[in-house]
Amino acid sequence: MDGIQRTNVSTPVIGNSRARARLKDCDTFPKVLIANARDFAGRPASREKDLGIWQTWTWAQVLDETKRLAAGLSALGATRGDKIAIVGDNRPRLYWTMCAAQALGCTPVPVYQDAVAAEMGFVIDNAGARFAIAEDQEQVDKLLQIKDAHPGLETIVYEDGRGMRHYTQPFLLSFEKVQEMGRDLLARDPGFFEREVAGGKGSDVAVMLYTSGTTGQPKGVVLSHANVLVTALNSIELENLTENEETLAYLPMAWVGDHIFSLGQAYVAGFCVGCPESGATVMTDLRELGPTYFFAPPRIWENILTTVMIRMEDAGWIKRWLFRKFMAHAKRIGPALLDKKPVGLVDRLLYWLGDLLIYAPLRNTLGFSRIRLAYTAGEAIGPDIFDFYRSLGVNVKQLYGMTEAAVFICIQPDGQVKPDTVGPPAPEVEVKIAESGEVLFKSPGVFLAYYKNDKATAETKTDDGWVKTGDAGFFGADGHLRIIDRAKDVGKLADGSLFAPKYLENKLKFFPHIKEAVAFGAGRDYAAAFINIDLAAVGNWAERRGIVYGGYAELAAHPEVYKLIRDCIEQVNRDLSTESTLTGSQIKRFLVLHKELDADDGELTRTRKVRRGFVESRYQSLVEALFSDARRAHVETEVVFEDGRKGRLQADLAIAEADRYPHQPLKKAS
Amino acid sequence: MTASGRKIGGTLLKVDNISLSFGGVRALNDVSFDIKAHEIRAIIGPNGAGKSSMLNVINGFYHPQQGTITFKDIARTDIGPYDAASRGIARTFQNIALFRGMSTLDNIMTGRLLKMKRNLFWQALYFGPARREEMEHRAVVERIIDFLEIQSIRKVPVGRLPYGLQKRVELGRALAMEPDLLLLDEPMAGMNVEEKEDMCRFILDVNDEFGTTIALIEHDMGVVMDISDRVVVLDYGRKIADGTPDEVRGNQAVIDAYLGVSH
Amino acid sequence: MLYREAGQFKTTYGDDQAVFPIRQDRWGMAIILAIAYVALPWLATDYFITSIMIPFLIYALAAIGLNLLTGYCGQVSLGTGGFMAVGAYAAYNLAIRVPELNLIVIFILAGGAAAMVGVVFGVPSLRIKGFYLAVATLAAQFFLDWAFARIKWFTNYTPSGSVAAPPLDIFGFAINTPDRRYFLILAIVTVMALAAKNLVRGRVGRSWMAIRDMDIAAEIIGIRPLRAKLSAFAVSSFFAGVAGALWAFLHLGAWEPLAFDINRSFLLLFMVIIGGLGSILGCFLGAAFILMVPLALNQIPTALGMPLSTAMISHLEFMIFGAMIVFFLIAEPHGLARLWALAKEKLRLWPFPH
Amino acid sequence: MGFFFEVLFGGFLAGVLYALVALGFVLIFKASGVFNFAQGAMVLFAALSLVRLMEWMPIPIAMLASVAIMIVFALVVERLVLRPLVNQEGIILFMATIGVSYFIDGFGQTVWGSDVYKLDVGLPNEPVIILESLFEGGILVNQFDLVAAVIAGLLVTVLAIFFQKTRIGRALRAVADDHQAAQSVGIPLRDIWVIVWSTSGIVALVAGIVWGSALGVQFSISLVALKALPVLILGGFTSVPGAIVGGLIIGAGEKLAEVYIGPTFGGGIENWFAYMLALLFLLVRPQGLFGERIIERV
Repeated sequence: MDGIQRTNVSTPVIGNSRARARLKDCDTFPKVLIANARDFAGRPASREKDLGIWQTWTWAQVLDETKRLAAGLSALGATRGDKIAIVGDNRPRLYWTMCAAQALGCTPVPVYQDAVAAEMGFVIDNAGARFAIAEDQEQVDKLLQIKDAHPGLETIVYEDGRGMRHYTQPFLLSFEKVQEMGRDLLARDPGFFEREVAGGKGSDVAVMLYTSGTTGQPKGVVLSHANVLVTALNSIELENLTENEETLAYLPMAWVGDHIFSLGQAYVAGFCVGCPESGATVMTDLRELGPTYFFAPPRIWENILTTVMIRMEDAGWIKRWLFRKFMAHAKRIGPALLDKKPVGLVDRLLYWLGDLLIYAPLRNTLGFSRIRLAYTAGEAIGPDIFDFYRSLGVNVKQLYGMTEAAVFICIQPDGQVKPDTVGPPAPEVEVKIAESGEVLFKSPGVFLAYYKNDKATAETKTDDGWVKTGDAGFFGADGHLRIIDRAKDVGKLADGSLFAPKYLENKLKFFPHIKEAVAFGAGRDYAAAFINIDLAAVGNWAERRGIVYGGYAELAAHPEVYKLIRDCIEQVNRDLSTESTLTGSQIKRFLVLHKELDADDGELTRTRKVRRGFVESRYQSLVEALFSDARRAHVETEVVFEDGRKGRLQADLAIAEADRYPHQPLKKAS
Repeated sequence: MTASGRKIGGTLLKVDNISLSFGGVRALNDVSFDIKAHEIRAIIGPNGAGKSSMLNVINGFYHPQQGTITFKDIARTDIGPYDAASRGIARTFQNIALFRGMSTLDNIMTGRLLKMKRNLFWQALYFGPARREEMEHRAVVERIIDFLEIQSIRKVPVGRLPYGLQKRVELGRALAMEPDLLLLDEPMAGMNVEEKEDMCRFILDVNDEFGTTIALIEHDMGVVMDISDRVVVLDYGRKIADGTPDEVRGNQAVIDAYLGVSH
Repeated sequence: MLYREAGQFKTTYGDDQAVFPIRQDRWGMAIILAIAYVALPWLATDYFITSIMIPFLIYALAAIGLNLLTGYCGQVSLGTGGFMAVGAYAAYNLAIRVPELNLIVIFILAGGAAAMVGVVFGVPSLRIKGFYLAVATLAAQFFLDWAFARIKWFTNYTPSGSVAAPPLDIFGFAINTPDRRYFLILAIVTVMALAAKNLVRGRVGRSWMAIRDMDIAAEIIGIRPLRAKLSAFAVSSFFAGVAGALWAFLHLGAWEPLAFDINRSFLLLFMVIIGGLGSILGCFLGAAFILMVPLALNQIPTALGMPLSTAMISHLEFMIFGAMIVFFLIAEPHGLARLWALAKEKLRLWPFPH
Repeated sequence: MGFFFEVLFGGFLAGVLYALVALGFVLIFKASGVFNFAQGAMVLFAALSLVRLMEWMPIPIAMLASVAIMIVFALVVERLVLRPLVNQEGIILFMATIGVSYFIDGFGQTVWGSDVYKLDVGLPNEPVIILESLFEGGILVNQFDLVAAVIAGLLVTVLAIFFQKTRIGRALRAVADDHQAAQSVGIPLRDIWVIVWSTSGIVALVAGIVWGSALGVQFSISLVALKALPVLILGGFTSVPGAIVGGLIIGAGEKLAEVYIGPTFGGGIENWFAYMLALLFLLVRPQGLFGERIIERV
């Protein structure tokens, strides 16, 4: 292994290149808007569920609204280079504001709408925003709180006038008022908008998106029109997205994904973006709108699946039986059908029947009937969850991206979708893996800089144009990138091969019987793990087998449970054996902990993430035993009971060994 | 907590020497007071003081034996509910009086009936004028639904709604009439603290945003003192006090009435 | 299960308040209409057309009339048969006395005559409610029965009291075959059912329902009970009148007052209760049900080789109708239409239970 | 003059028959708030039962058996109709009794047959001339009518005593005033319903005997009994004396109208005259002659 794996991709254009031809003279989004108003004048551009129906604006109307808004902002004094903060939920008018700002050569700075006043203050201050466009009274109140401390913020415009009657501050204006001012300006100077737009060019700053760093203050990622435009064009061509798509914009506008999906791609492809009535009605609105293109992070996919399971529990036995039988069939056949692989006639017929009775109605009730393309990204998704949607016929795919890349780094192409990869590099993206295992990329979407933070920019962008993602990953034989962990958490075994504890733990945690896992191995000869069983799942399993147990500790120590866990671990090992990079980190020895890791004892964070260092020192004796020949280990720890009393807990734990497998590269396409 | 931007106007409604009796029972005895435009006027008093009867007289349900009601400068002794409604008086009831077989939307749409003009023929034809009219009024009703934050129950039959929401729908129906005077008969009866707070907010918002004059009966003294501009106190069908919440609070007759001093 | 509503979102209030806002329902309706207008006349026998489809459609029309009054406005009426008779005799008199009148005009005027009579008998509804009113409408029934039997002018002094419709034509097109009669009736019923639906979803319908649900609150929002109730009586009787004219002219051909006696009124009430109070669809379901019972009593035992006597069938009919009324009032006061609505709700949520 | 009184008398006596049916309505309405449209059908059913049972057994036993049948009928109605519909609106119960009415019409004729049966329980049926001293030629009446009047009078007296003097009777009156109050006194509502439906079943039997003897037992009894409805409107739904007085007024009114006004209209106006009379009366005094005033509160 040479340590560096590089994949250069200049993917042939799969979809039609109509968009590229159509927009060949457009290098900024306001220019794209003008082209859309010409090409798609009567087609829907924005929707919003409001006052009981989906209020709809065509591209021509959006251009008109944007013109007046831009002129209005200009009348208020906005000029080239100004920053305009945008604060609120997904609303058509706020999206228009972005383009209006861009038309004037200003930079829109969307701010997370749930940020508290202080966080908002930091962004406004850092960006030096002179204007803020706020959704409603709630956001205005927050802005007013910080206004005195940030006198650079001169004007606040509110979109929804409800409750604003008694706000008499002169610097507060309604959206309508601004547009009215714009109309007056346009009446005097009809060519104003076009002239302003013509002054923009592709290298201008299009947007600033603040990323919440894990450490320190957020950093403003500066993206140019070219960044967003080119990645958007490439991606819509790859996925063949056209003006016929319908999407629902419900993720924060300040997040790069929403910016690319709901603005970048929507403008370039000319499709329609719907905004839900409110955060609480997203699921109903989703069902009504029935998007053809949809994004959700794994958390949401999982929530929807859980809801499905819970609702099915209440169904009558016929429905439950049908659901069970057909879902089992779908699991076997569905993904293959979606990938257009050959499937037997009987299976096809059964799937068709299942589609009639279960899959299609299910997709319908969830609002997925029309989905052609869906993405999941951000973190690993459980294979069960992923498979569930694919077997239903929902074409959900993995995506790897980040703000600094204007999203797209890797995309799974149709027909090559799997739960544990993020796919090969996206069009025009180059990816390489550094010696340390860190993933680096080069692409047309590479950001210009972190705003007012040259140090961070220099740390992230190498001199020869590569960007460090901070993630560790490797390419499988199939050419797909697999992300294993944050780069800083990845270690090496004594023999120098890669050891990614989080990757192992995630793989283990996808088994329903395993609630928590802690893997050790950095600097050791082999990998080993603590396992926490899931009491509900294992308890159920034990009951069905007639295994009697007195409590958690007794169940955890049961030899049958050890066998069960060993099976899980060996399966993970078999998986790992197919990956040349990770085959060395197969788990050799493990034990099942006698107690659940608990935030009260400091073993987990409050968000239920394992505090590795703490666990390692607390269970020092057990870790040592894992890396010795001992068959058993003794442990004694102090615990806090629910009533706050402290006590000591001791146990004798068995240490088991799992089989490891020789490296066996996966054969292509099976 | 009178909102700052609100201007109290001239007299909107004046009742003079109203007396009402059922059989031999005197419900109201020579009661006079006035309601000024844009104010929130509370009518309070112990049980059986004649508060509801007063509202029923104002909106034409009961016909007083004596006295006049002057609304928008026109004095009448005896009006019917239809006249009251068409001249701009709307009300809600102590015991919710919604149309239980209809959805929230339809209930509020009924508030627009007086403003809808198309006759049977056009209605039966539907397409054309009747449909246009229907859509116009739907748009108005949707603003009220939005205002009262009841979007999610738009198509739910009101019979299935919890009590607090039903009260809100009833308020919505009254608002749909775009009344000049809104009579609220115990708008917060039977509500929990949170629902009361919501309702208070809506009442103040209505008064504030639409400038609607409100006369309300309420038992919760805290609420009355908080939101009303002026309070009239009835006891045994007679007016015993009239003034700002502070004036009324200190009035000996009122204290006696509420403590149940015998007459 | 068959519903695919995702993506059927509404961008205008017009779409949102359409009669069939769901695409699948529109398809279903289109299929039903295609069967009624194309397949049936083409495939069905004359017996099926004349003995089943024609009475079914006319019953449904009369039931819509009664349902507007009872189901939507809450005023129980036992006089529908009488109002049908008004329509029938008005049409007869117009046809023989003003022969140049177009048949459609005759039907409309017949409905108008019934509407006027309906308004007269609706006047008591201002003072009385519920079963008091029901008894008052019985008065209408008996009075009208009597009037058409005894006032000879109405029957053009025919000695037997039985009258026959003159030969019918529309715009020179003779209505003389079962299919032609069927088409005429079908067209009228389609138009009038749509008109009824339009009425009940608009201002008028809401004022009726407001009166039905709570008359006091209705008054408060400015509904005048007099107008609302009388308009319900008028419209209801108009429908009944047209149905009566159709029944006489196109179904019976020749008839006597007994054709519109109190039993007809009861049958219509049963249709409305079993079909569903406050539902236009229910009128069709109820009419179909009431027609099907005697047919089934006739056919099934015969098919099983033990035919029933006519008297027996009639008695069994009484028992079944009576039992069904009680059953529906207890189990599902909103009738077959509600059962369909519940089933539809299930289908829309399928595979979830709620 | 004598003719007038003959007509009047005839009317009164028909009125007594109406009153007998109306009495059954009033009983049930008072105790359960149910407007029992099936009362007419019950009259037919009771009469049919009796007349067919008399073919098998002596009259007294047949009568007892018929009483038993009416009690069973009351039990069934309570269990299958009233109990499931408790707390429903009056109009729903009214429509339910229309269903009951249809059912027993069909059931009675299925079980007992649908011919016209002659009922003879030994009531005298000779014409007599009374009040000869007052009018020249006296007034020709039927003995049978007189007997019927006596029976009706007796029945009313018995019922009056039953309501006033017995514990159950008082309970029934309590129920009529206030269901909740009655229940708190400790009287099971269901028992009361059974009792009151049984009682009106027996009243129906008596009415059936009288009517059947006069007209023969046949289906039309069920329809003629609808005449009791205007009687109720006139007399008030809750008043026993009202039922009697109303019956007399209606009976006399329609006979007089038929004789004196009828011919101008082609006759047969007695079919609707009673209704019209009641309707006009309704407009003036909706609660009836003896009914309690309905007060609507907001």
